[in-house]
Amino acid sequence: MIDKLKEISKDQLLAEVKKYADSKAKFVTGSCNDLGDKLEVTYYFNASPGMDMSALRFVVGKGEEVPSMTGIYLTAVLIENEMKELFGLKVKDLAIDFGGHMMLAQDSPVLPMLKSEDQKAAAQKGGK
Amino acid sequence: MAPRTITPFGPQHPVLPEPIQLKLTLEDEKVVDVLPAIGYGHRGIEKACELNEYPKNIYLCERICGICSAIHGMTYCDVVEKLWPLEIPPRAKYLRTIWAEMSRTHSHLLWLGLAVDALGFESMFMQYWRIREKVLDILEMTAGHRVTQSVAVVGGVRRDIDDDQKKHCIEVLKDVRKEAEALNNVLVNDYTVKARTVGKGVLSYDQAIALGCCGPHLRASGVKEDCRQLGYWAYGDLSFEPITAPGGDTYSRVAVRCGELLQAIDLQLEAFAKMPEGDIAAKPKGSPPANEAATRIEQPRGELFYYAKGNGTRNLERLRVRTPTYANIPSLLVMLPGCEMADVAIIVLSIDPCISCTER
Amino acid sequence: MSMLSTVVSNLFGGPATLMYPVKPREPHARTRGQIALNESLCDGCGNCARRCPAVAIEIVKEKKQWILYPDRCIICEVCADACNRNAIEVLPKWRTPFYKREQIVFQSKGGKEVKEKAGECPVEEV
Amino acid sequence: MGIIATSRLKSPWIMHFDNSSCNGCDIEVLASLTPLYDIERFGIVNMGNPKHTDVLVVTGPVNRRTARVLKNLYDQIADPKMVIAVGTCSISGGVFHNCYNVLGGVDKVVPVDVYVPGCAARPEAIIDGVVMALQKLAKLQGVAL
Repeated sequence: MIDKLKEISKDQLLAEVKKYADSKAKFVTGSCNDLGDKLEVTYYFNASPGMDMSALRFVVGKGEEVPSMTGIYLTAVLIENEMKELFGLKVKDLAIDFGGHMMLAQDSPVLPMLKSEDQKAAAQKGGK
Repeated sequence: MAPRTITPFGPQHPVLPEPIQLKLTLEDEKVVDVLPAIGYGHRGIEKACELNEYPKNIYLCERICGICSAIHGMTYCDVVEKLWPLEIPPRAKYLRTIWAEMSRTHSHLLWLGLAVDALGFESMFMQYWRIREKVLDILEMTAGHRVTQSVAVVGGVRRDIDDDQKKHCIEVLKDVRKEAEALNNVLVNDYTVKARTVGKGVLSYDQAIALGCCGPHLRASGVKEDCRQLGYWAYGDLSFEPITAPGGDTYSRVAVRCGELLQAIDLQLEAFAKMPEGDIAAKPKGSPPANEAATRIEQPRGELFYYAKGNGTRNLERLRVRTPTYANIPSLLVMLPGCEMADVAIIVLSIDPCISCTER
Repeated sequence: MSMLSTVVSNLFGGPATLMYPVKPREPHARTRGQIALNESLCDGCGNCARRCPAVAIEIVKEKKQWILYPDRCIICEVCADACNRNAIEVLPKWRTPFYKREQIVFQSKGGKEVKEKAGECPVEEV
Repeated sequence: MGIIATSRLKSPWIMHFDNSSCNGCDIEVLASLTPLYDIERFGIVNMGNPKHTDVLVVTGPVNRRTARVLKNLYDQIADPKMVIAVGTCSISGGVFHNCYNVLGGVDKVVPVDVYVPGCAARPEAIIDGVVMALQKLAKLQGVAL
């Protein structure tokens, strides 16, 4: 259970993020999950000063483009590059684009964070 | 316009023991642009955490960072406990707090030493590291190792601190506090230190929030924000108040860490006095259920964020780690342009970078 | 000037340095230095090998061998906690460096056999 | 040549390179320079320049990006050189054995002379490791240590 989680669609993302930016909230981080044929992206914000955290979540298909929030929060540049590199999330209009080699070297595995077939099978078996 | 040159800073640099590269665009001696190139420490721990069974991950997470390894291990246990949720015994809460603050003490001593070394004040560096060895010694006595403590386990802690050890710890901590206070006084009042740090790498209150900074770096810009205010583990019972400084420059960051160093020792002494008797670990039932949880813990460098998702098996579906330096690196993009080349080292150090944390 | 008190106390406080090779320091009782097997207690159940996060322990059931890879062991003490028969001892002395990566073979309920002495220098005399 | 070979053994200059370790061993390498262990009393000096170095101290597992950097640094060091792998993960990858970006131990990229085990390796063990490297060098060059 994540507290104060708001599920949105990817088109609403920039408008919702703008609201946080206007209320002077702090960007905490983002995380990405592989749901099989879809990716689940969650962004966390903190109402500063204070320790009140809330989250935005949207689900996109693997080929879909996602708007970048780096125009509003520059600090999201690292996490968006990372998601692009490790999960293959298609983020467009990044403020600083490392071109897929921020974390990974030239000969590293491609999109390493996606789940392998063995992993999916093990999760299915254990879930029953 | 003066001709521009691009100078690399790192990945192997005498000031930073860790590999990070900054591509600095210089106009004569002035920095006009900076581009961090990271990834030299990327290992792929998040993926390995999905492949391992969940109790093994404690030891992997502890090795995300060797300086605050105890806190990484305990935070991992904390987030996995939230999946059930599982309540840990009160004594375990206090022991976790004590080890966390001990890590903070040695980490701040380490940072202060490195910072004065970057300023060229080598005798002070030796002084700070001399006291730090005493803290490492009590860590070894209580937890079993100087660096990787390995004290956390899902449900509590693995080792107890008995009365003899407690007495010895209190003695050493009081001694360390006295010596550290004397050194801090020298450091914050020194003429040369002031000349090198005041007004360098300024980050205002609004900028610090907009860039999502955390930890002492954020508090040095006057923002009163500390994860320990959430009252996790035993912090709710201790008299804790975040330390802030208004300046937002490198000098404020030194001052905040000097204050936090003494505060961490006070918190340990208080926790030792209030520590209840009882069990040190609760036993988790079965595997982590299909649930998700996020936790935030204050690390020496700032806020540590863990997100975990379970799926009912002994493996986790996903573990996400965001470390404080990950949040603090973007602030370099604002602090470095405009400064002199010679100040780059101390400004980079002032965010207390921990690269192995950042890249996992 | 404010450093003076620290300087004076250091002058008269005696050296902080440990004369290491001459005078090694006393290890604490709880220090995790290296692990060793008490062969007479081990029954080869494999609890330790299953829980080891670094895959440093291998058990060969047929030969009743318990193999430790000292180049992988991270001395986390999980194996010692997992053992039901307290067959794994944690010694406070750290493991000495070696020239060659070797495995150490313990014979469960039998004698100990070390494949090659780890500390020996492999360079031939010129 | 005798005097140069002997002096090299009496005062070896080391360089420390961090591959992608957890910092634990790096801090212990640094800690061995500070008052409690003080390796400078053996004439060991920590250098930042590979061209001045006799002994390369490597910590951490080799990952796909630092492999090239490490090879580069190794090639720049003048002969005779010694490489010490400090810490379990620099010997074999240790706890990072199933991480996708980790190649494994240092010996996959450059030849290693002495392995210092431990996670993190203790400063005493690091001192022992340097001494063992010098013993090997002395034997190779046929001079007394």
